[in-house]
Amino acid sequence: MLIEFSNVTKRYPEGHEALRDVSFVIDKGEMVFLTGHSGAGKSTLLRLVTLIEYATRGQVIVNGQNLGRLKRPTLPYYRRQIGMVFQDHKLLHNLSVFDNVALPLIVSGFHPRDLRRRVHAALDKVGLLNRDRAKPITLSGGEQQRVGIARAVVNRPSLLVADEPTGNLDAGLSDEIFDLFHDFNYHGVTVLVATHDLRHIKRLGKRSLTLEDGRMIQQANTA
Amino acid sequence: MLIEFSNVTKRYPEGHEALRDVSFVIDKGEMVFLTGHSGAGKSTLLRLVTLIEYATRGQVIVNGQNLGRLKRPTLPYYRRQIGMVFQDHKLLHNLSVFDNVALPLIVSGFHPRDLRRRVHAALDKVGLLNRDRAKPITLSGGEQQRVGIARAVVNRPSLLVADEPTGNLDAGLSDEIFDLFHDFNYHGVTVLVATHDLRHIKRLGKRSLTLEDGRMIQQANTA
Amino acid sequence: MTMIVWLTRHLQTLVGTLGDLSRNPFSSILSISVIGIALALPGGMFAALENINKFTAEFEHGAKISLFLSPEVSIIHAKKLQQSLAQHGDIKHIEMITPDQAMEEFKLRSGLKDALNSLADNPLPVVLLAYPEDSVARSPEKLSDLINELGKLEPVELSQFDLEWIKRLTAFMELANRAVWVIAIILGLGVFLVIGNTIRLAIVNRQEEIRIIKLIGGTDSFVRRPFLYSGLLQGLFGGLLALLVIFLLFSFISRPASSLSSMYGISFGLDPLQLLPSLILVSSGALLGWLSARVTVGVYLRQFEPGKSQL
Amino acid sequence: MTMIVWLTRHLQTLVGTLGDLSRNPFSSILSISVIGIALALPGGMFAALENINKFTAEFEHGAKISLFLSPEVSIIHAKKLQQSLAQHGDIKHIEMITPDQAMEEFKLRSGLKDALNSLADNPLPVVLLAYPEDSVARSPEKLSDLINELGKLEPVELSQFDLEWIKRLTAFMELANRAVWVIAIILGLGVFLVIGNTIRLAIVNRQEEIRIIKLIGGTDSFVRRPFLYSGLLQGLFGGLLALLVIFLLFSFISRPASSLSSMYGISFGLDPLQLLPSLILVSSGALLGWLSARVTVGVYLRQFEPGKSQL
Ligand SMILES: Nc1ncnc2c1ncn2[C@@H]1O[C@H](COP(=O)(O)OP(=O)(O)OP(=O)(O)O)[C@@H](O)[C@H]1O
Ligand SMILES: Nc1ncnc2c1ncn2[C@@H]1O[C@H](COP(=O)(O)OP(=O)(O)OP(=O)(O)O)[C@@H](O)[C@H]1O
Ligand SMILES: [Mg+2]
Ligand SMILES: [Mg+2]
Repeated sequence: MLIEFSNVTKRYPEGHEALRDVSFVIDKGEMVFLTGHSGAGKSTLLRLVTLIEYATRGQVIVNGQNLGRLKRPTLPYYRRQIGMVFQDHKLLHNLSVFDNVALPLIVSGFHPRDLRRRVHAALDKVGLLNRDRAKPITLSGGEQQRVGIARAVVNRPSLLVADEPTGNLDAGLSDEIFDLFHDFNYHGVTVLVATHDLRHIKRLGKRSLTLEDGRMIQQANTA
Repeated sequence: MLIEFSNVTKRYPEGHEALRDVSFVIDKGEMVFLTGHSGAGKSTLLRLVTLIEYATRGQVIVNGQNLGRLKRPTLPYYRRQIGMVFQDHKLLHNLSVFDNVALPLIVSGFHPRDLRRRVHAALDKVGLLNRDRAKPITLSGGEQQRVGIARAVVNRPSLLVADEPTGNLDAGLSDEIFDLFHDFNYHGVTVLVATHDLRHIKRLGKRSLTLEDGRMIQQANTA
Repeated sequence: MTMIVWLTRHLQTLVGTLGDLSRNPFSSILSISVIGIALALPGGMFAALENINKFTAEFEHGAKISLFLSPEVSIIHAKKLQQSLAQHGDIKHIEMITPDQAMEEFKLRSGLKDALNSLADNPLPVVLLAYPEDSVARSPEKLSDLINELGKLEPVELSQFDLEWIKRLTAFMELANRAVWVIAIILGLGVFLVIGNTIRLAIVNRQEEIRIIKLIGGTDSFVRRPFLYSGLLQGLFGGLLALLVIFLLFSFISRPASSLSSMYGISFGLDPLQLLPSLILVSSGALLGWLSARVTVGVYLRQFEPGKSQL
Repeated sequence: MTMIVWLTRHLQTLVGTLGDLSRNPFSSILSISVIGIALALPGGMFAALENINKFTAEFEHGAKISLFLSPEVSIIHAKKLQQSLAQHGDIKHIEMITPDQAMEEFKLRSGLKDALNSLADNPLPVVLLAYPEDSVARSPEKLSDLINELGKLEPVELSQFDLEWIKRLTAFMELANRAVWVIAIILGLGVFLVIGNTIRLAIVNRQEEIRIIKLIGGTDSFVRRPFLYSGLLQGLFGGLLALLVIFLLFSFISRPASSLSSMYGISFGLDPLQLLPSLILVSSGALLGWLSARVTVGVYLRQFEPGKSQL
């Protein structure tokens, strides 16, 4: 999917300008990192792509669709194309790990027959196949984060958006997760990841966008 | 405060042994790092120190007090001596940043007169003095984590326990936070920090405990 | 989406909701009790009103017009009049009281036995008691028409009816009716509020869950479904509980009620709700549950629109 | 902790809870309405019972014993008896009906004017009407003792009282009393459940908050305090609302009720609740609120003990 920001400003109701006049393009099938200090506006930028928030000024265009003009009832169908990994995991605590990962499939009316296989494949990729019956609350912080990653990739989205996916993981695991994203990207998925970990950016040699106080200060390939 | 684990095993109700036969001593005024892979048992160990969980076998002794024998009504007073930083921040979302940080003081009946000064001092240390009236939900992930840190240090605890305090922070900020902990330690506070970030362990030259699948495999000074 | 998938989904939600309710027995019992009690009261009131109607019908059944004939009318003449009036469309049944019978009863009732024994002559006339048809007895106008008509008959000296009693009954019924309606409306509102409140708190409680489901592409109807089932089931169980409460209440009250009515010389057993009203009660519980869940979820779903959900 | 700090804390919690309630007007109004309605019903029932008691007291006020004197007793003699009986401790008031007055009334009542006119002699005796003291009228035993005592007086031929009516009234009161108590108990339980349920859901909703406060060293009483205030305030406002509902209900019903009672020849205005019962209603609302908050918080606080709080 192609993502295009033109002069986007986001001001929160409390009066804080989290993004100021941001413009960039991400091509279909590209993998891009988003960096910047704490409070720079990384999460806010991702929220505009996933339509958790609307831009205050400027246009956000995803796959030719101007998100500001997206009709309300089509919003769920738009979101089903996107896999999202959140900074705070956002798991359902009353469901098992299996059900959490299955949720995007259930929600989109996936046939129950193939569901089991798909969920197990996703859990296997993050190394949690043996914990599928556990409740999220009984997992460690890093394990929960991996469940969130499995959920994001289970329905093979065409865009993957991740917000600090490895903040709570040790170096080895975090390499594996980034390699997983890289692999998805290799198979045609557009990937957009916010991270502090400059090490991965160097390692994978992808383009990175850098924010500072809501302004886009760099769009170069820092590899 | 002196922390002493003797042959401690922690088994969760679901049957998982998160800690196996762990023994170590942390001296009063020491600063110690706790490392290990995701799911190794770091958070579990900290939960035993803060009495969020009881040990299944073995003894946990803090300041000469056997935690397994602590009387229920004295638990709040025990916890007031400890500053805790959590992996998932644990802020109250209906209170402002100021009130969140003031909470430990309010809870322990601190005189309102000096409260303001203390809270502002703590917020200043984490660089969020100007956001004191904001609601936590309007802060970025890293900002929330810093509020959690300010809350942990506001009532000048004699033991500081932190679980991945810098998972969502960039390198610069995370250095500042660790320097802050170091400073507390310098003034006599015992500090116990779980982290993946081996860089800080090297940088500060403190002792580190390493867990692997619930076992303590190393207690050396890795600096 | 095929029919099978659709059906499977609904069944899963239903079973899942039942499971949720049974996994939290304490809270489910609490909510259902509250709804049950709130439903039991208008239901019980309605049953009480039905019984009062039945009770007054018994009275109407005993309504009679006394026709005092002129003293000169003989018993034979009176018998003929009785037979002809028995054909009258508005009269169900007619009885005769001879002067001797009347005097005996009068002596008994007045307690003036000795005084009246000293009377040489029986001064009392023949009396005919005409029992009007139920339809007539129920309408004060028709009744007074009939009384007038009978009073104009030649041998009748006086046609009399205890209209006062009918008036009292009517006034009492009006009072009871008003009270029942006022209370029923208040309580109906109460049920709506209770269920709405329960669902509202369930939503507040599951805000995070709703938010997440919407983030991963769940439609509004997907989010709504479990709440609607939960409202429906709570209302349904509340309705059943209400039925039980009403039956218990009636069995508790029926002894004193029947001893009261036997004093009016009426054999009268309390009826609890019939089948149809019972069904209506239970299904209106379910409907109210569904409806208030629908309204509440509708109000709350708006909070999860883009730009409003603070994440 | 000094007194000042302690007081400040409580005041802050009180103000904070009020603030919470007013910040969520929709949900507060919902909860308070439910509690108000649930409280209004037993309160209203109680007021109704009070009014029924007043109503029957009016009847007791009119209770009278008829003393039929022997035919040979003269009016002068009867007057003496009247004066001596007026001193009797159980008799409030005594009246005399002469044979002529009795005949006139009898003619009017019976509709046998012509027939009775033909009587040469007035066969009716002098009648004394004795109104018993209220305390006597209220007790069937004392009443029948008095009737027997009066019946044994020499000039009295017959002492009669409409005991049947008293029996009916007693039976009716028994019925009403039972119904009111049953309903009041059910609804009292309802209030308890409603408030408990509201608090329970508030706690579930604030689980995370409670957990955090306990983690940073908050005592149980610190955690409990806002919930207790919230229960208390909700119960209090619910009680006030109940009072309002009762007043409205009574003003709605008072017209038909007074027209009904005027038919019994009694001037009878409906009284809503008096000051004391009103205060009791409101304060029992507050108490119930506090109590059910206490119980519910107690049950839930146990979840946050070490080893149970999964963090
Ligand atoms: N819902 C909100 N309402 C008001 N202000 C907000 C809201 N969310 C974020 N902000 C503010 O907008 C700015 C950018 O926040 P954002 O979450 O995008 O930062 P970030 O780059 O993701 O930081 P971090 O690395 O710490 O997660 C911050 O100053 C934050 O306080
Ligand atoms: N409440 C619980 N019930 C059951 N099992 C649990 C519970 N909490 C943790 N565990 C399990 O115990 C093990 C240790 O968990 P712990 O949270 O201590 O790991 P950790 O070292 O903190 O990992 P991370 O770095 O990912 O946070 C994990 O396998 C986890 O799944
Ligand atoms: Mg962020
Ligand atoms: Mg952990």
